Amino acid sequence: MIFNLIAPFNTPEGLGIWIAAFLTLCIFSFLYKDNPFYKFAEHLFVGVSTGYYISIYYWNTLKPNLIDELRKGFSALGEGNVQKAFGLDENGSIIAEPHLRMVVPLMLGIFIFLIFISRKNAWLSRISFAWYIGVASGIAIPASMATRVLIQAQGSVRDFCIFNAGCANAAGLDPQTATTSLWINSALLLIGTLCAVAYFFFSLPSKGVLKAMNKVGIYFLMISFGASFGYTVMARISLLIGRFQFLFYDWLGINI
Amino acid sequence: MSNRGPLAVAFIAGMLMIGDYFLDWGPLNSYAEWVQKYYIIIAAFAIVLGVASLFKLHLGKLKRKEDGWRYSIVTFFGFFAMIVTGLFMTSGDLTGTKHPWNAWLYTNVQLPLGATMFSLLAFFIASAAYRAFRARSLEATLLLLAACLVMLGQVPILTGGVFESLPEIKQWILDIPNMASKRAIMIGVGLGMMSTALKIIFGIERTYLGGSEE
Amino acid sequence: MIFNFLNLIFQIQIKEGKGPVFLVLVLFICALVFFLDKARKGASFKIRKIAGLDAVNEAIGRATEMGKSILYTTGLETASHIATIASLTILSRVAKRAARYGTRLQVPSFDPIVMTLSQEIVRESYLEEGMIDSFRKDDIFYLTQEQFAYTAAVEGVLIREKPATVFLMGYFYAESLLLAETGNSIGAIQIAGTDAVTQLPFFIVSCDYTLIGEELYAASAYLSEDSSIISSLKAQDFGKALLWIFLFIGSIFTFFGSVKFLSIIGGSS
Amino acid sequence: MNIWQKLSSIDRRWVFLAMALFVAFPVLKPLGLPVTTTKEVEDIHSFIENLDGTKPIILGLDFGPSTAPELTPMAKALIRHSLSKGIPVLGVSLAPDAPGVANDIMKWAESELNAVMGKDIAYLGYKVGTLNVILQMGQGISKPFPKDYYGNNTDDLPIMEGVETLEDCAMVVGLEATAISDLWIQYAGDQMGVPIGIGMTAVSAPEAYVFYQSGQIVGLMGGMKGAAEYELLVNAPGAAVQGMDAQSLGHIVILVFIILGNLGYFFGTKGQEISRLKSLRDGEK
Repeated sequence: MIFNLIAPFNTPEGLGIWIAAFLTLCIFSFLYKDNPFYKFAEHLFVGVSTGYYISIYYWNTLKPNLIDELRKGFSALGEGNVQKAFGLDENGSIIAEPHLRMVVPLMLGIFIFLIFISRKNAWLSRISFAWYIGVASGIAIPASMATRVLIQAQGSVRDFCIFNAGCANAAGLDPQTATTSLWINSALLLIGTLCAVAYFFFSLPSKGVLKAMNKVGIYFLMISFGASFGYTVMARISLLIGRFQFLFYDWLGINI
Repeated sequence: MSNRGPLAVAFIAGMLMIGDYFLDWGPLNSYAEWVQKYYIIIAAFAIVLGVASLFKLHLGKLKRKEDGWRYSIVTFFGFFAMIVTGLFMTSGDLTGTKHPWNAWLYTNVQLPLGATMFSLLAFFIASAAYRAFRARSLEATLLLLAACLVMLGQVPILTGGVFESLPEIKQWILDIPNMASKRAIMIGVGLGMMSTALKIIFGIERTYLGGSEE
Repeated sequence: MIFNFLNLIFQIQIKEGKGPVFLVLVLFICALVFFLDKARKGASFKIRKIAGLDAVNEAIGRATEMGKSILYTTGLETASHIATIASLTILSRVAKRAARYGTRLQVPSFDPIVMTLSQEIVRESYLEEGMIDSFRKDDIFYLTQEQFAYTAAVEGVLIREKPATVFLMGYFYAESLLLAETGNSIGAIQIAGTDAVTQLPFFIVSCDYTLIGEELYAASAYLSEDSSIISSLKAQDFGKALLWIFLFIGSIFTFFGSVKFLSIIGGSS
Repeated sequence: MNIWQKLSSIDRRWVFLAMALFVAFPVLKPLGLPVTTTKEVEDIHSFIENLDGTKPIILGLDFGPSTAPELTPMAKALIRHSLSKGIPVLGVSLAPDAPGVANDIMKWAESELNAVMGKDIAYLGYKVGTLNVILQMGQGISKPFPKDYYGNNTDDLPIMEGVETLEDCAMVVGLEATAISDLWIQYAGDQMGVPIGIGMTAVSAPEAYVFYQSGQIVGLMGGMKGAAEYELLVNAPGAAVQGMDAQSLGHIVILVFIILGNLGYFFGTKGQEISRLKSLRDGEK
């Protein structure tokens, strides 16, 4: 282990490392207890990140998608090319950049400020929110059906194909891998899934078979939570290692 | 009944997206794609509401000289440093987050703060494991055992003999019981999400719109 | 004109491979409408106990007794995430209780739209309880949209204000454990609910009650005390029952090598 | 309070301290604990090993600083491997917080591996629209990325010679912190037929495992362990291999505390612990 120079103070990079190291230690100090250093870092973080997101929103969303589009739209309008100004072809289909169509999101954007000015206009801001949430819900309905419900169910059923050569080929599975232990595992997987689904029945009285399944379902859930917890430990320690590597190598300049 | 307008809007917006998902019809698809792409502009505008709230909070603290009002100055300092370098300064072609000063602030202030907060999880996951993983009941014991076996399977701490099969045991727990309950949770979440979203579109669930008074 | 219209109708086709999803969705909507209709006609539905839900009122009561505040976070997603909407519905119920008891309710927000919606919802709840004068709009405040800056600030609030009760409802990412452990260290009663599968274990170990996945949505329906909303739980159960049968029978079919069944469900490669 | 009760209620700050010491120590002084390689990682390695020609590899650098400790070593080991085979690497980012980290990796490759920017390696920067970007890249890589991160015309870069679309690339290796991997697999892989390799954070890796099993991806690297394995496969142990020592000790600390807690629970406080809420409920009645 060789101790090199601590990061130099007088270059922008070096100064940056010093500041980063100081802030790193400020946050770590929270582990002992709340203190002025943590408070300082916390408040700085809130301010800096809010500012950062504003500039991201401006450069990545507002400027290219709204301001530039509107500018192009108006210049096309100035040339008298109305269709081009709205980015439509003669049938009204969308062909190109939206240009002046961006007036619609602009309006919706402006609506949400109205709640600010007067409660009388609050219903206009609600139109924006309703649009925003309506679009999100519309996307979510088929998507959650397809990716969460059906794919999971399909995957579960498909697992059993492996025990039949014809079906396995159709499903793109290798029937050679079907062994007794896989048989047991697949059965266990199915039972586990069925029992855990049974845990989420809300309107049926928990009696008899359902109650027993409920119980097994909870066991499966608990094993799964324990497993994910244990599995995540590694990722979290990785992050800590990352910080230590920064402090030791980049800041203190320790070479190993 | 001023919520009728917004509810109609939510319905139309939702149906548009559902239609786009299922139907193969050029005009509908292209409009839906456009809507999807640009409705984030509403979010970009909304950040102004957020900033206004943040200013109000901290200006209030400054004005009333509340406990810790000095920290509000720190927040403003960070905010304006990022805004000035990110929005108003240009260096050649480089603007925004590519501006060297803004990038410097990002790399040396925001990034280490975020990474260190994230790394606190290593400590908290340890303290949570210590406190919660006690064999109090059958459920708790299963939780505890699964966690320990998976941890042992992750890193080569115990080797030789029986312990050689720990990685396999870990993989089995992840592949079979873990997969089973994940599937069940996903199916449940999917149904819950879908029915909530349907209630929103059909206007049955309207709490999110708040009051309807003028 | 009519001809044009018909022509248009026949041009529109269901996208390839979306057929099954469409059918199931239609089936689900039918179930939803059926149970909704029953609810409108006055049928009431029995819902099983959800542990975390019974605790909500007690937890609010505890904060009141101790003279401390309640902290409610709607998660780290925007309003476009359905879990956030479910959380907002629960917030509206919590706010009503808090208003009735005169307990302070703080809502640090991650997303400005969610903040605005929260303000409106809480305001409405106070209004309904006739407590509009004690509504403090500034207690529902925006922090930042950066994940860990938000977490740092909420931890600050937790450790300084020491709320007696903490609600963590909505979608969460890795910060779940940071929030829940800090809340635990100040001795707050914590009720969490999320549909983020990866974060559930952390809430389970650090919170007093956790609404698991679908329970979050069920809770938002249940707490609405509106029978037409609760009826949707019945439709969800119907969906699960169908799936249950599908899983069971489907597995038998594929086990015996029904390639046809496999292709119907779109599982063949 | 007897010793058992003390064991079951150690102040969490002692846990923190133990964690800090035992994770910091191996970072300063590596212990050299063994790391075994797995088939998922070996598969990516041998796929690249068996590539011929000079078609570039697309490296999806879709991760920000928070997951960099896990994914950066993967990127470095992969770049080291493919450059040693004479295969150029073309970096792209579909996650907004990625460019900073990605730029650091490119600079590292320039100085450590003497790679020529624009010829051996190139970085096209970040573009919004994830799926759209992938689909557009299928029509032409320079369509979504007309200029590279450093402002050069993408089509003028020597690395782009004979490379028009995604399909002209040898493979895509996506290093992912989020679900972007699914898009690479479904669209670049399944639809366009480009071989896909995936490196993911330890948390998300199990979700991608099904794609490996189904053969939709060539191989899979999960977390720091996966990165360490790849470092060993290319004979360049680095940050990840070192990190694995700290991982082992960190896991031991947690396991030891769990054991202590349970010892304390069984011999000390057993039966006395009641949930706070329940005791409150009893108190009310």
